[in-house]
Amino acid sequence: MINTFEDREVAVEKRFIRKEKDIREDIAWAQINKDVLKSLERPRMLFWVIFIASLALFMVGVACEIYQYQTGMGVANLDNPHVWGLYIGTFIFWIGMSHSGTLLSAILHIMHADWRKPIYRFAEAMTTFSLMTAGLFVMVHLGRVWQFYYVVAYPNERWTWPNFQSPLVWDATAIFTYLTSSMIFLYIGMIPDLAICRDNATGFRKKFYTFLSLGWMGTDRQWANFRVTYLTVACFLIPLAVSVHSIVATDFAVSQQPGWHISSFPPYFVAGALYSGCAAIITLFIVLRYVFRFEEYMTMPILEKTAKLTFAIAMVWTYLNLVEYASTWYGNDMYAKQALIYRATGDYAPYWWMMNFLGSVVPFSMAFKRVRNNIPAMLVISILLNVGMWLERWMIVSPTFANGIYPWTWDHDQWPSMIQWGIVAGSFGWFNMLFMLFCKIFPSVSMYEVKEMVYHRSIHTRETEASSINQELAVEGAAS
Amino acid sequence: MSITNLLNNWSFYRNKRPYRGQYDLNRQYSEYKWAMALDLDVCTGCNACTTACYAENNLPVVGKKRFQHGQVMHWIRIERYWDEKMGEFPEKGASFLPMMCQQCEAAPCETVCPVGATSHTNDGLNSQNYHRCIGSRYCSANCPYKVRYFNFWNYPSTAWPAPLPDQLNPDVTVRTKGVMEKCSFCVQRLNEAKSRARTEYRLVKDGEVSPACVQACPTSAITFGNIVDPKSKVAMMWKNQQVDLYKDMQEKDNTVRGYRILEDLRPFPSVMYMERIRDMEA
Amino acid sequence: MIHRLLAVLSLAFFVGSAVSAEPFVQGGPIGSQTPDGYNALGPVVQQPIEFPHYRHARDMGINCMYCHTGARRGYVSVIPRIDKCIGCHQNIESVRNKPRIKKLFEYWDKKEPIPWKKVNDLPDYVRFNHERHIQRFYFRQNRPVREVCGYCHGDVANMTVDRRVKALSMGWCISCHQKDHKESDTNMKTSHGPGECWQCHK
Amino acid sequence: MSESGINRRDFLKVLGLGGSSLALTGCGNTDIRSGDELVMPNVHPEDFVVPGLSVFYASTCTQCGSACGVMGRVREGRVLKMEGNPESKISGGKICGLGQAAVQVQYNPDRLTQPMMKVGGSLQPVSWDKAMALLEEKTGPKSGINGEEFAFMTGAMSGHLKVLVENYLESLGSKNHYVYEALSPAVSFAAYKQVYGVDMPRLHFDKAKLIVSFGSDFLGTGASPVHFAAEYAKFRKAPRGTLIQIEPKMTMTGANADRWIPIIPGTEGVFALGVANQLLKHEEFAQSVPSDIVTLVAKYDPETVSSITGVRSELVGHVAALLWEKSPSLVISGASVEGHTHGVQNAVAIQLLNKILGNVGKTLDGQAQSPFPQIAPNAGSFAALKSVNDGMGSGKFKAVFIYGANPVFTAPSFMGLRDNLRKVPFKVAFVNAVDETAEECDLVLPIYTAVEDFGSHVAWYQPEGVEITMQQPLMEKLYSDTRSMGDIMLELVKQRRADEYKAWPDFLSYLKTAVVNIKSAVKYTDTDEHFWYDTLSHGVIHVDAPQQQIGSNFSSAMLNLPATADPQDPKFPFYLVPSERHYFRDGRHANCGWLQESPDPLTTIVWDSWAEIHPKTAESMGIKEGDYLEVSSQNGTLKVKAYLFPGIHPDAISIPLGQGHESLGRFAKGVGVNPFKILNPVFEVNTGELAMYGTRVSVKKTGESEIVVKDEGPVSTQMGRKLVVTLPADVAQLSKEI
Repeated sequence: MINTFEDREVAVEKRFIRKEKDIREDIAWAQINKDVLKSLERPRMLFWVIFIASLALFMVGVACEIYQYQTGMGVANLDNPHVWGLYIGTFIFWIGMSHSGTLLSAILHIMHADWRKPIYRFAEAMTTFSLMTAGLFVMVHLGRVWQFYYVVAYPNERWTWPNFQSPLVWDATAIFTYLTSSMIFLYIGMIPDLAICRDNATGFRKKFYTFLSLGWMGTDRQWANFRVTYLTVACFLIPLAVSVHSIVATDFAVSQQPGWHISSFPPYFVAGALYSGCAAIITLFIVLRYVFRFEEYMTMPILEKTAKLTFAIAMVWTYLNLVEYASTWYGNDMYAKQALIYRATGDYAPYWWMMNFLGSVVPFSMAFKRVRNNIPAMLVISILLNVGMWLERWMIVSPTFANGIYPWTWDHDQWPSMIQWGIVAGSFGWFNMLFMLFCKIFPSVSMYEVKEMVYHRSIHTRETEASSINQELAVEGAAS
Repeated sequence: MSITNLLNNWSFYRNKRPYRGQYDLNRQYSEYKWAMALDLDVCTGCNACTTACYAENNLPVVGKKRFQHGQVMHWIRIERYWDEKMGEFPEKGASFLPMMCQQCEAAPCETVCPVGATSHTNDGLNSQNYHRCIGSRYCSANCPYKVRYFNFWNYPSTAWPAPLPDQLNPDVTVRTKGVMEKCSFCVQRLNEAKSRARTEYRLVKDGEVSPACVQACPTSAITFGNIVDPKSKVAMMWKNQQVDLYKDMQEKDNTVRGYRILEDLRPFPSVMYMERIRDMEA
Repeated sequence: MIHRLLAVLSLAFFVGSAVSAEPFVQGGPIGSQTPDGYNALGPVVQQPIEFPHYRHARDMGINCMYCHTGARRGYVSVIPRIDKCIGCHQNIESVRNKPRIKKLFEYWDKKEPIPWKKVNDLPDYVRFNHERHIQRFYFRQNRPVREVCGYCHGDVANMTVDRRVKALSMGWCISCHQKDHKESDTNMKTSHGPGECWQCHK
Repeated sequence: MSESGINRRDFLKVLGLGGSSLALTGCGNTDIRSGDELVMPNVHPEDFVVPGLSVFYASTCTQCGSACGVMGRVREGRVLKMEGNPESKISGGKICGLGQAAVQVQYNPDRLTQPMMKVGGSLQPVSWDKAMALLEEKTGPKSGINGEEFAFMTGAMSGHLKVLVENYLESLGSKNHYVYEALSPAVSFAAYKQVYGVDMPRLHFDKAKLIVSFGSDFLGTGASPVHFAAEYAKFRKAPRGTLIQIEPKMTMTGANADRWIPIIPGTEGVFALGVANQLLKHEEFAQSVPSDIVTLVAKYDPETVSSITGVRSELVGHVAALLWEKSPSLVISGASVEGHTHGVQNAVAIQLLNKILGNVGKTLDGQAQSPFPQIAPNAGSFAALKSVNDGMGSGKFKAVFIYGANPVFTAPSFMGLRDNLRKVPFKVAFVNAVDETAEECDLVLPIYTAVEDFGSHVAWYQPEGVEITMQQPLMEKLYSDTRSMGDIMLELVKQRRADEYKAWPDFLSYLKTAVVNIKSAVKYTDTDEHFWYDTLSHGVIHVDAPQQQIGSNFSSAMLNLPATADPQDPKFPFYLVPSERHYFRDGRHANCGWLQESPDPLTTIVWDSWAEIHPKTAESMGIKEGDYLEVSSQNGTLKVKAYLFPGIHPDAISIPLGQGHESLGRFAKGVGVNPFKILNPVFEVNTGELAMYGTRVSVKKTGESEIVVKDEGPVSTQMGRKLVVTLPADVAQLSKEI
């Protein structure tokens, strides 16, 4: 029975604490700075383990690439006509990886989903670095990488131009644009935090951050311009993100090969991209949460929200996947149908079924709250999902070559050589290395936005609670 | 203009105007359009054409291991198929199919090359420029016949131990690692013949020039020529077999033997095959 | 068409590089003024015999193709065989004792080929057809031979030892091949050189 | 130009533009340069030699015995490619892959570049003077060697080199010229001789409406494959002839047949008699053969035939019916028929059909009679090898010369030829590359390849008239330390006949004199000089000679075939079919990369040997493709991969010849296995030839397995695609075609 003001305060507090929260509203802003800046200085030991491991892996990839460069593509054990292999598959994988960063930072930003704020920074970084990795694969794949600049449209003495009808040229353009703009987006979003770093840093770090923070003082005018710029770039980025992977899809969709010649490829690829990206975010979320002691900011509710998002996208992907099979089957084109049957029954059958299992069945485990709140489980699941998505890309590329239109040239024995595997592994090393470096050098949690979040949450929730209690009291008053 | 009107125009374009080269959709061949007619009934599968091609076009001998990996470089290959419904023994013999680049009019490889290393020439050939190629291998991925061959290894340094290089044909480049290559209808011979003809104020006469495979073939199963010239043997054979370069479905009576392979994919190949014949009473 | 458009656009963008791509830049590391006023783009080549082109082509007015017999009938414009030189020079007593001629006869007596150095040396994968150019410009359009050869070789008739004075690069070839030329003085029909890879690339 | 071809060589000097840097176009110079490359003018060339333009010289292909006229494309003094010579009636302007490979023989990286002498068990290089001195010492006049102690072993020979060789032997007082060909036509010659009185009749494939070929691979390995291929093309044009192939293992010809009938090896003759039995039922034919044959043939009713040959009985009547319908027809026999103890009888039985059907004189008549017996070809035989082997074994020979043959490789192991050869005190080999035989020799002399040398050839199968094909150098000799076989022979002859031969400084002049003598025979009216250069430039001399008259006498005595298929030996259940690959033959050209990499037409296997086994048999034995099999006869065992091949009789195993070299060069050494080695000592009774197909083998799985390297993919059918379409002959209207 509430009748005094104190009772009312207590009641409000009680209810308020019962609700589980994305983030504690009573963190002091100084505390936020302290926690995040700490990540730039003393991460857990695991950080160094991961970093060294990635570096080693990257070195393996470099060695393989040097060997391949010297000797020729033959060392990858590709053949005629099986001319594309893991390189292209992994290239698509990394492109896809890059999408969810934009999803979180740009799309959710526009939709004012504020739970994204603690985690969008590293997602955006992930975008940038996975795009860099994808770019590397284009180089690795080329037979004469030393001539790659022929793809660029530049005026030259020979009056020659790239072939603007080729999806590969579209690729080069789209990826480069996406890379640059997402880098800009990442940087712009960081400026206020860089200023914080500058204020807390000493020595050469101070110079470094001073240079990067572009004299950010936090004046109202700066904030106003900052908001506008940030929003604009975000809006610019969203169509890019969609276009990039659609174009990668056209690489396959415009060709005649069975299993590629499918008009539903662009949305299919985009969905797959968001899918693998979200899964990757969950993995890195958990890693960072532990390595940099971000338990306060990367909280379970946020993880759960991300998981739900992933689950939704997984369902979209599954649907489009089934659409692809169905259209192939009912389209009843002999070549395509044979290729589909070959995938399900031929040499690549195990990987194909594993792909379908990991991609379409495993995500259902995320339908359960228990699983969503279980960190080890989520770590394993998210990694499994990405394995599935990587397999999907490989299953798009290789079986078509192995069992294409022309029966005489079907594969004799084609299995990726150690060189190919080495370079693929190296790419993961390269990505992790860059990512870990980033988290060490830049604040991987957006401080200023977390502060906003905390502030809004506290004000907002207290107001709602208070008003509801007042209503109750009004009801009671009317009754008496 | 109505929708049907639009669609009609489109289908007209697709039927009558397959994509010809990168520059001009409406180009008609004025002087030359090289084409072949290949009689599968007299092809004995003896591989003379293949060896002739090795000799003429500086094809590397790749060796056993690389052959096993499917990295062989024969620009023209003889395929041997058994009949689908074969009993215990192949009583009707085997079917041999010489397969070389079909020099498609709507070549799937041309549109996808990022650097335009492969493009259509004024003679309707599908040119491959080794020095422009960067080895993205997209053309091979998109070729329905899989007649494009990629240099996976640095053959110039390995495939010709001295003094074998002395045999190499100076008119043909020796391809280095990382470039795509394919049958060229022996363009070096064609260019030489065209030049000779021009000097004499005429066009190349029928039978004046022929690719190495055609010249070697002991049974003369391959006929080569210029189908712009209606009196050339190959043009007459195409006409006689009711095969039209720009039709994808040849509606004709079943007694004529002419057909083009994988026509349904609409690449409009320049090589007409003539069906193998078997005496079913025998 | 789109190619043209983009060509123009990016030329507008990169004027600097476009200019530097112009084959006829003045100066350059090697090369002094040649008699015909061009900048010599190639180095001075030391030949076994300092062959005086000006003497033969300018003073004597000998047609280039009298010695370079391949030019009108093949890809290669042949370096004259030695018996060609001897054929005339054994009858020209006046210069018989000039040092260069002496050298020539030494080679002849030893029946040894003269190790000339190649001056206009295109990449090995390029097939330049002398026949077509000579046939078109010299035999059909009756332009003076020194002009016709000069298109690519410069005014050799004013040189002693030949020297490369033109870029001979792909863009330089194309700059001419893209222009429309009159077929002949009589008819107005124009045409330009072949513009496809396989004409020149082996 | 001056009179002798030696100067021809001078102006063929390799003075191209920059030599081989030009050959490796695209890999050498890749930018615009000045003064880096040399450009050397010819000193005093022919008028028609223009740098940058290729010149074609007519010559003769010596890769196999059919002596096709060819033309070599020469650029800057290097021969680049072989083409057919349109003026040659044999090649008709066409050429096979084996002929193309002549340039690879010429530029072979493993060629022998200088004389070698056995010193302490290994071959050491020596100078020519030393080598010739040794020859002089061992076989010269002072050596006191007599004719009986000397043997000259060559491959099949014809033309004026043969004359020289025989003159040399004569000067030695020796008759021991042993002409050995591992795959010689001796048996068929014998059969034809018996029946028609000629070695080889002229076969008109183009005239026949129906060809029934008993194991004759005339398209691949016949007497004159290129010519036969051309005739086959005519035969397939309207009115389209029908080809029936009856053989144990599908050959290339069988693959092109309208009907292919597998049969137990060696029983083809029985099948033929069975067909004859059916044909003689028609009274038109009844009178065609003597009565004793009729009675003999009567025994062979379809059921008997079927039980012996393993062919379904109705097929006998079927073939007979077709022969009855389609006339004129042509019935021929091939290696798989003749390689048996009763090979000649088989062949005769098959020729009997021609007799019955009255094809003799229609599709089969006499060749032209060569007016020049001394240069007529000697096709060689296995008997020659046997006698020379016995001679060597008994230690009769003090010196043996070997040219154009590789007996150590091709002789079956039971002969022990290698050891016998070692017993000979002085052995000389004239070779292009060191082969198994040369390795055993005391003196190995490097000679010109076919494209460097002069010569004249006469094929033993002549399409029309007699064609003497001239061989001339297509380029300057590649290695200064090699010599012309002709020059060497001339030198050897001069050891004893110096005064007779002093008119001729070298083989060229000798050949020229000899060829010019032919002038009258071809009614050439111009001067000798012109005739000589005409001959060289055309590459062939056509002599229209009278046709040989062919009789046809058959008697039942010629036809005593074994009553049943020879009994199955339980230890060796399989028939071994040592098949002849059309680009390998007896394996002398195995060291050409092009040939190694040119897929076998039927299996598409490269760079290897394999054992063809019928899928049914394989299944019953649990054999899969790529399994290593041990194929063993009484005389040895081969370890070879299995290839499941439907075109073979279930009781037969086929291993191709020509591979399994222990020497000869990098491309051939250690590739595959050599079936010659496991052949049994079974001989053809009439001729004493080795019965190549008479060997029985057993097959055992070793358990090891390896991928078979072939061009064919995992599937061997078209998978529903419209790649090769087959049209029934009655639907097709070839007559309307162009």
